[in-house]
Amino acid sequence: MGTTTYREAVRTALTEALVKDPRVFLMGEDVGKYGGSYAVSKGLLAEFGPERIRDTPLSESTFVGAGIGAALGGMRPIVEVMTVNFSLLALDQIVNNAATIRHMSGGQFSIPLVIRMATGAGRQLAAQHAHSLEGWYAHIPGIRIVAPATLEDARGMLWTALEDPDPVLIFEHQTLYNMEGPLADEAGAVDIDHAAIRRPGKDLSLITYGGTLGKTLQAAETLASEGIDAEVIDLRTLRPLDMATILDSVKKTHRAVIVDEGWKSGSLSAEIVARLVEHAFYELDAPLARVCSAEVPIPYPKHLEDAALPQPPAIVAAAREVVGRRG
Amino acid sequence: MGTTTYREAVRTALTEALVKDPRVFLMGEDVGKYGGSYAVSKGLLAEFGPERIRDTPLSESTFVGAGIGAALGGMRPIVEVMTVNFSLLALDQIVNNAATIRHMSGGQFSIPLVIRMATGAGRQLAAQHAHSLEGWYAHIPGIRIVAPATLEDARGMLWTALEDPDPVLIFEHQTLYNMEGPLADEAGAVDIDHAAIRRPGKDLSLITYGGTLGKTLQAAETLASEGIDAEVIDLRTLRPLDMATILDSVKKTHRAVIVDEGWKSGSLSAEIVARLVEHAFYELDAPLARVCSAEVPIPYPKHLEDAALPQPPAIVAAAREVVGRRG
Amino acid sequence: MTEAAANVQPIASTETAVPKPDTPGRLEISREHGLRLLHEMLRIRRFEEKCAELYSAGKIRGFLHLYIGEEAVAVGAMQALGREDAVVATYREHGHALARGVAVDRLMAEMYGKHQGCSRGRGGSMHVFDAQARFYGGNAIVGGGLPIAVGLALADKMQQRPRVTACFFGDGAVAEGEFHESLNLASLWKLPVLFLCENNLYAMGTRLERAQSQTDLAAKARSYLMPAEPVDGMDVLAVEAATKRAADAVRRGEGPAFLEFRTYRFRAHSMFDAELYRDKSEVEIWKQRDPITTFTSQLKERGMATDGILYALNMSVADEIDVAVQFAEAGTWEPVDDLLKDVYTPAEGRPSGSYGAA
Amino acid sequence: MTEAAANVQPIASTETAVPKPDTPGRLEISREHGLRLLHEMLRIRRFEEKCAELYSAGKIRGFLHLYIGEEAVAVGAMQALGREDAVVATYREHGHALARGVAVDRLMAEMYGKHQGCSRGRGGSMHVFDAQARFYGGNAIVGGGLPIAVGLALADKMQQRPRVTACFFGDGAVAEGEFHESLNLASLWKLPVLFLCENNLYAMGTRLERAQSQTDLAAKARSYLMPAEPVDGMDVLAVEAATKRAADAVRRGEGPAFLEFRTYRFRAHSMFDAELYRDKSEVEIWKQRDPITTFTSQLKERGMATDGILYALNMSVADEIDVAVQFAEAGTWEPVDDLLKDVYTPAEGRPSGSYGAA
Ligand SMILES: Cc1ncc(C[n+]2csc(CCOP(=O)(O)OP(=O)(O)O)c2C)c(N)n1
Ligand SMILES: Cc1ncc(C[n+]2csc(CCOP(=O)(O)OP(=O)(O)O)c2C)c(N)n1
Ligand SMILES: [Mg+2]
Ligand SMILES: [Mg+2]
Repeated sequence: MGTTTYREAVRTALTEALVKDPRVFLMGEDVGKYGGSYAVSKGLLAEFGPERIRDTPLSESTFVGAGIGAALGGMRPIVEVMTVNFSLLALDQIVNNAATIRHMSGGQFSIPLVIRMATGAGRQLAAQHAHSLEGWYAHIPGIRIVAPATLEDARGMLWTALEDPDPVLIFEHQTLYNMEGPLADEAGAVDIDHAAIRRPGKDLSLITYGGTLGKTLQAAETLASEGIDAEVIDLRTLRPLDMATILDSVKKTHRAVIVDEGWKSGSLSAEIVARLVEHAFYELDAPLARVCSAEVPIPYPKHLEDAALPQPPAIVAAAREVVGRRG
Repeated sequence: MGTTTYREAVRTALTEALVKDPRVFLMGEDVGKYGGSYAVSKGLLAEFGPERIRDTPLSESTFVGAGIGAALGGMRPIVEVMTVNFSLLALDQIVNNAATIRHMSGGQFSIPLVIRMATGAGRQLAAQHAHSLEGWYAHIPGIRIVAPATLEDARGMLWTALEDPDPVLIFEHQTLYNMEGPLADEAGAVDIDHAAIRRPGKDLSLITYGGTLGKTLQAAETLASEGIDAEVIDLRTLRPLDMATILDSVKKTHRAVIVDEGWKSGSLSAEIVARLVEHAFYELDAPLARVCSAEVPIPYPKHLEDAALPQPPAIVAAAREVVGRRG
Repeated sequence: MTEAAANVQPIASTETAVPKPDTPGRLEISREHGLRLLHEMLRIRRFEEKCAELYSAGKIRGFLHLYIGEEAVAVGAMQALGREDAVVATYREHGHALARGVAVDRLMAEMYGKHQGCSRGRGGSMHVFDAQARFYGGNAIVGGGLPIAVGLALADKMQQRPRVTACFFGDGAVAEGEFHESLNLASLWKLPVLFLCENNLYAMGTRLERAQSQTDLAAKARSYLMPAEPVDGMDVLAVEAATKRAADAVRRGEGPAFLEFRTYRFRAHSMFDAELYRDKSEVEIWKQRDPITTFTSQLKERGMATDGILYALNMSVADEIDVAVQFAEAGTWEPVDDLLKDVYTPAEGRPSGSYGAA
Repeated sequence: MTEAAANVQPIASTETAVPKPDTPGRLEISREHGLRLLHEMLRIRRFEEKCAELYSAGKIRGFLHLYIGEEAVAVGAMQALGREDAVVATYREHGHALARGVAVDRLMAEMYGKHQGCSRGRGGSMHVFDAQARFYGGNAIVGGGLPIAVGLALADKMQQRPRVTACFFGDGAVAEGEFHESLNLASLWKLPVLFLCENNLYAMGTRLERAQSQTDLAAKARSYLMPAEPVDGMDVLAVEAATKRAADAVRRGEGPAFLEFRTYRFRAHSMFDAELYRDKSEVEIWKQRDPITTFTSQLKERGMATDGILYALNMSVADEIDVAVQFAEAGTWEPVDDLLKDVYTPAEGRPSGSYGAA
């Protein structure tokens, strides 16, 4: 059991994929010579050469579309869109082609494409570099959305995504790359069908994913010190949602708070609330609550960015409220 | 009180705006010589000339961005993106600039831009021409989203949108253009801050907007014949939501069904459910229900398209379920 | 079926239309090849005329974009492709599909939205797909097919397959950002893409000069350091010759090439178009250059076609279309229960279990 | 403050740098003008050197992109603009902001994220806005500013204002679709835009020839039938002269123009860049052409600057930056309660009631 970082875990996964499957290649802006804007792919160009580690011109729509074409042509492309913010330029290709061609062609063509991107705020990069749109992407049928929040998942989700015959978007929260911890040497591919209980508990369910998992676990510890035993669910896959795990938890706890870095209105948290209402209404002992980002383009200064994002105290407060404690 | 169509109502609104305000101009693909892909702007080129009725090249990102720039430069542009499907190509400009510049500049610049687009399915145009993404757009802070569902609103929302100093996106459901009915000769600008009760009722609230208003009213009539008195709310503005009207209704009826042509997961209907749970949980006598589009790229054949979209029977069935009747 | 018709292969043969140096534009062809080209153009014409009828009859719905007038482009260009090559087209793709060898009956069934259609009826007119013909749509987003073609070509290049991807698009698409990005990427990486621009002078109602500051589209393509030339798109032999030359270069690994086919659509943009933007007289002038009538005359002049042969050809085409309509009529609707099918690849195609299932 | 420094106007004067026909590249300038240019470049250099320090000290956070080495471009180009003109820039825009007349203290406060910053602290380094200077950002999406510049120019043209919009962007942006769409639209509609490309040879770590099939960017721009020329971006006088020529033509209504400034960034792309993609020696070679040192020598050669004047100039710049830092340090944080402010325009700016309120 060595120690590694999230960044290294992703890099190991990339390396493994490139070694194991000759159809795999990595393509995106500055993945090669620069070493990746988050240094994730550092060293891969030297190891695998420019045919398989492809620096692209700045042209998000086209290199994502080219990923779709290459997948149709028998390759297993991993397209890195530097950050979710720039993926808006490629949205037509993702929604109108990647997500659609299989159905529209009557099932003739699958698109085994993996798109990776960094997401989220927390580094004072301001409004145009701080979107958390993975929950928004989860609205689109035909694609799968995953959000590795742990070292195991950073290491393991890529290969499973590559095995998936349909497009998978992997959202890596940019504050996680430096996260360090132990990872089994034999760690490898992981299931991407199920949510995970990261902390078992009985008093309420805290449902989250990606960049807010750490904050939620922190909040759970605070709650524990107050005698509130929170169960923490890491969704892992945002589309399709593993409702069975969520429902099992809520049927046990009868209370839930959803924590989501997306802007509150229309975020994934809303969908989870709606499904709980649809499928577990009579199990609920209290209104469901959401802790999300403030509905504002994320500002640059730290105090305002912090205020805009979900933070442990707000999670704790929402949890207290839901379990009927007033602090 | 003459008779008019939704198409003519929009055209009258455009004409009025062009006459009243010299800063107003219309720009988009085929708005001029072709007369608009839905014939909305037919005749306007002859009346107002090519300076104010501007055919653009196929370049959604740039002509939407140019609308932002022109608004910054003191004009009142109306940008027509032919359909929401193509607006994905302009999403970066909408999300990263139109919605963001005011906040990001510390309030120095407002962007009085109106973007109109056709939305929705129902004409057998298949997967790439049948998106209903207005609810998805409503996730973005910094823009306002409106969806005229009546002749009055088709006629009246444009001017109010033009008066708004911030970007307003108007979604016109493509099945409505031929809708015919009476419209007061003196009809003019309408409020865009409030939802409207299109049918008062006491047994449950049917909450909808845009292209599904007609279907919902139809369902309400069926329900009435069964002794279920449904209140029908037309949201009109999808962002910001007029929660006061929604809550008032639900506090009266204690039951609600939300009808939304968006794909169910992550649709606007989820947000409404979430807000009702947050603000009216103890008022609810039954689970809230949603009638949305099936999570599938919309297929071409009529029977499959019909099956994919919300239809009156499904609305009726959901309503019956919510009020505890089994048909 | 006449002898001539029986010989027609939807997928191109390898005969080349060689330009005769002393009479430029006048290409040597065999009688068989000439009749094949005519036949293919006729099939497209009659197929679409039938579609227009069926649209009025309410059998075909949604958007229907006819290719009538432009048949020489698809037919001429396809002659340069082999079975292994790939095609990416637009929403105006019936001609490309037929010329590429998509079965006419399955295409017609697709127009109806029947389960027997080449896209299982899900796509309709704008979304023709056919894995066997390596026909990758049918894309209704203008410009949306170009990046996909680039990617298909990238896959071929990385797998060292000597294939070509032919990407058809209109003059309107040239204005989209993806045109720029795709031509640059293909040229930069020397990918085997044939960019085939069908310049019919209009994007819906917008004439080229009201959409492009530079209306010489080949010049535009050359700014990516890509070989590019304009071609008479009303002359099937000119199209064939130019495409073969370009495809050969692409196949030799010289990187992508661009051809601008100057053509014209005789019909409205779609069935909803009032054609306010052009004079009937302009249409009439172009109709004088109808690729089918002019090529028919050429074949006659050259002594390659007689009225009898032409009659037989027309009859066989009419028969074929009738049979296709019968096939479509007899087709069935996909069960509503299958609505959600194929949004994702079914379980048997999904991750195999080389990872531990939870 | 020295006399020379006191005379410097952030917004350009109307003096022209006339090219001397017999010594091409050698432009006549007044002493005052020469010192002004030097002063402006020095301000930018020192401002950014200070920013780098402050970044290490944790006073500035987020992304910080330094313009060091490229100062001649912003300073030279701004000389062609008047107060009424507009500027659109990128995330590497401190130089443009200063040369355009954005107050140095408010700019520094913005770097800190203080409420007194020119964007109220909300934007930081990448999002400098200043309504008074008609400075429209500070855009962190590569290529995202071009359509906005086109729109600003459209507004001017429609309102018959003889203004110019100057749009700065990098060589990397040339690959984006919006470059293509924006140049086409501006050229097609003859809009008064100056497209000013700062070709510093790299987009992050991607060298021009690995991003563009055609590396002659002016040739690329010409494919839109837009006048375009490459300019030595390390020579402030060449930049000024070329921009004035181009701006004059634009102002005369001849439509947009494109200039490619060949320049180089001496520092890393941002504070997170390990510079794996270029040799130190390459950087050293370009540093020999440092626009400030070369121009300083020129001024000396021409007898326009003495060591004394230069010393005074440097001192005044240092003072100015110190004062700006003090201003930023003394600045306050926007109250957290105002977080949601200015997402929408406040009520007094909203629809007036010419429609009936419900
Ligand atoms: C991105 C996008 N914008 C707009 C449309 C609507 N539209 C469909 S066809 C068309 C014109 C395309 O013209 P061109 O590329 O010349 O092809 P042609 O129809 O002439 O074959 C337009 C504007 C679309 N389908 N996609
Ligand atoms: C659309 C988009 N894609 C990617 C990025 C990440 N990025 C920031 S700067 C940059 C390089 C831009 O290079 P260039 O245009 O040459 O400007 P320079 O930094 O050299 O001034 C990249 C790739 C971005 N900001 N926006
Ligand atoms: Mg065309
Ligand atoms: Mg650069």
